[in-house]
Amino acid sequence: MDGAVTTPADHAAKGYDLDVALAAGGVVAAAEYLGGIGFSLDTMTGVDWIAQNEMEVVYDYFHPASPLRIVVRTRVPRDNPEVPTVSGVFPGANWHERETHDFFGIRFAGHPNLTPLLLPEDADYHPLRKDFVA
Amino acid sequence: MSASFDIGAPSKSGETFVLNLGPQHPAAHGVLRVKMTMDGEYVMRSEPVIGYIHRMHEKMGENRPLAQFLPNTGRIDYLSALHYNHAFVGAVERAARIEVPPRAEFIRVITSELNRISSHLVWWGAFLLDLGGFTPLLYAFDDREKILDLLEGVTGSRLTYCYFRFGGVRDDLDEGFAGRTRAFIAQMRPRLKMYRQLVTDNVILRKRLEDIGPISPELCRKYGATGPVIRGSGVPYDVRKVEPYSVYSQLDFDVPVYPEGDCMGRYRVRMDEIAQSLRIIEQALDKLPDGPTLGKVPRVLKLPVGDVCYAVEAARGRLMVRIVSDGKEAAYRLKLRTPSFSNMSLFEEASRGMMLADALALMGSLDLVIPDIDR
Amino acid sequence: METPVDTSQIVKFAKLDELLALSRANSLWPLTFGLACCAIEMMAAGGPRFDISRFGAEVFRPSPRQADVMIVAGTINRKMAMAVKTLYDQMLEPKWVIAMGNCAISGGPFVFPGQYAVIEGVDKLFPVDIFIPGCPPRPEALIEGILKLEEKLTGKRRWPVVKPE
Amino acid sequence: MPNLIDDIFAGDLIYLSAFCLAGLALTIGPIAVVLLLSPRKTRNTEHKTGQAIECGMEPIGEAWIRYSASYYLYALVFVAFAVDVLYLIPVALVYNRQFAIRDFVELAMFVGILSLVIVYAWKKGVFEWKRR
Repeated sequence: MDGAVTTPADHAAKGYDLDVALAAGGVVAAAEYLGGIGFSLDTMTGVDWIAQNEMEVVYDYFHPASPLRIVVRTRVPRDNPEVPTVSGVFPGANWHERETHDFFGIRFAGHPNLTPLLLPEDADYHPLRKDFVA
Repeated sequence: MSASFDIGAPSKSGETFVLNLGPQHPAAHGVLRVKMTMDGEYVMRSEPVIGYIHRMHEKMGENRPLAQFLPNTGRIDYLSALHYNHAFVGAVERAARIEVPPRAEFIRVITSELNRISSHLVWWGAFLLDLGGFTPLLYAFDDREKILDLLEGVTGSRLTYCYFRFGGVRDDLDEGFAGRTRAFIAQMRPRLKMYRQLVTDNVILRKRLEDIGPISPELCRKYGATGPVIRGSGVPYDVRKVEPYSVYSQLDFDVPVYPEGDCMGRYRVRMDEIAQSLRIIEQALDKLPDGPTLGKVPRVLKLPVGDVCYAVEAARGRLMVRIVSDGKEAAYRLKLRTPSFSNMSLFEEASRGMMLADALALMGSLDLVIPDIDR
Repeated sequence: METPVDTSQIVKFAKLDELLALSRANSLWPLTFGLACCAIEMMAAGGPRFDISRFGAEVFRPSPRQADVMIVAGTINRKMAMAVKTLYDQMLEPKWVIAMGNCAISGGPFVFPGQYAVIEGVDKLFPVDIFIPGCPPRPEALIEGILKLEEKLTGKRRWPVVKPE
Repeated sequence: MPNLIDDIFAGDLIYLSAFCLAGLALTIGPIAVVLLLSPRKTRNTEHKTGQAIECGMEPIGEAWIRYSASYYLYALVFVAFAVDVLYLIPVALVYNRQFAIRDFVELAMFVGILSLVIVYAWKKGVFEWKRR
């Protein structure tokens, strides 16, 4: 794939086999490619790197027939976190993205219904940010 | 979910109304709310609303040392708590490279499989309660109490276990444990045969479950559903076989798979899994080596910088714990990939156009534990 | 001469309130309100081994209209608080509340500085009659809670209190 | 002589009014008992006692809508059997005085004819809940 830094990892030490870091734009292409060869979206994790003023979104993929585990990660600036949605390729990502939006405030462009999932409907706070005060 | 999935206009004779299968509902197995747009008896569109029991497990993972998060793992999915202990402990051991003595690994497998049986028994009782049969719940809880006595003798609690430690398990098994477990297995097998005759072969159950709520392998892959849901649709995906962890590679057991993909397929997968777990426990008891049950663990545990994942086959499916660490005592970010979250996310698309009673049978066959969804 | 008949065994004179309290105490119908882990212990209490029906409380009514006691078994979080208050109001008088488990008493293990979702205790929403500590409390503790509620109603305890020596 | 008719008439009148009063007492009685014995004070906080029960949530939308016809047909089948039971109650009083076999046959015919309702409803597809 274009513009992606792939570093193989040892499954016994890290739990996944391939670690792909790419720009936010390439996330949908990666999802389509992996979806095409039978991968399934495991989960999406948001990480708030407040020191580097960046937000990271990590996509985990597993394959129902092979032990191969692929991780795709992308970083976006912290003050305007915007990542295109993959819920077109994996409808399961719909809930994952809503939850990541709940906790970190990362907007997912093109998401059909980006309302709070786990927090109350009128919640405007993002609790898992490092600078969150209750 | 975008409304493009509507199945045609409502029938001419009646308007649609919104039914609240709300947080407090016997078939919701907890506080799950599903807003169902109904046309008479048929579900036009169902929209699950979750978050009513969100308990901030991931936030708690970040503000306390790793060892203090162990009690939380028993309270995320309290029916198969030991699997969550196993996932969290496994992730930390994988990151900090802690050696686990073989005896502890076998004890982990034995207690986890006992926990899987007790979780399937609760599912079986509650599922048939949804379908209208009350008596199986009493049989299931009768058997489950026997398992709880076994596990309580070893772990000390009945439900929210906190038995695994980094590098092994808290206590060794007492000498009577193996005998009591074998007696339980000997007593459980004829019970399973009785359940099959009384319930599985019951024609009413067949009519209620066969080709109701079909879930295709493609739908499972799109939503990331795993566990008995994907094995009920013909895909033999079991983390114990595909990504072997602990000592499951030394034990031989087969993974029950049924191709139909309907509620009956998922029902049969779980009933066969109880039999398989009994086999696993027997083999693990035979191969139980002697030796210590707790490896060497540094006094103050700090994980190396970077992230680590560890996947486990919980009773409801693939459970993965991802710990991102920045070298301090507490985890920088702790992500719990819980099986019920993905299993439930396909309910919206799978329950279109079904009758309300069948939609509830489908929800029961997904075996949901709501704090497992909300975390 | 036939033996004198001790009428106190046959006929029992009591004020109407006591009679009502006795009948209510022996048929406390709980509302199925399982939230989290304590719900499984509540189901185990209804199961064959601990058998809450010995105290007339095994009929779990899903509808608030037909329930007498609301056993809050689990964690109340901020999104659920309004639903809990609505359900409590929809129950008919006389009604009681049992807060089962540490989460219902004080938020339990989910109380930490900076927590944003858990209501710390049901008594912040409405008055509670019986508190059952434990995480989760054993089914015997729930049965002791039901007996405590009966004692609160009738003033008499009909089961010997077990004194740990 | 003439007041003899009045006596019979007065007797019937007493009988009739006693019967009506008993009916009245059976309806008003429980309501009065409940009002007398139910506790006065309440610990409600939201004052939503009268609201329709929707599992703890606010009911969404109106309930007064045009339902599909199959609910109505289902109710009709129930009404048919309710009337059937209504007629069986007096039969229970006089059953098996002398002619046991005859009573049984009559009863079986009565119930048999009325259970044709199920056969008819089955054929018309009431139990399939098809979306009309």
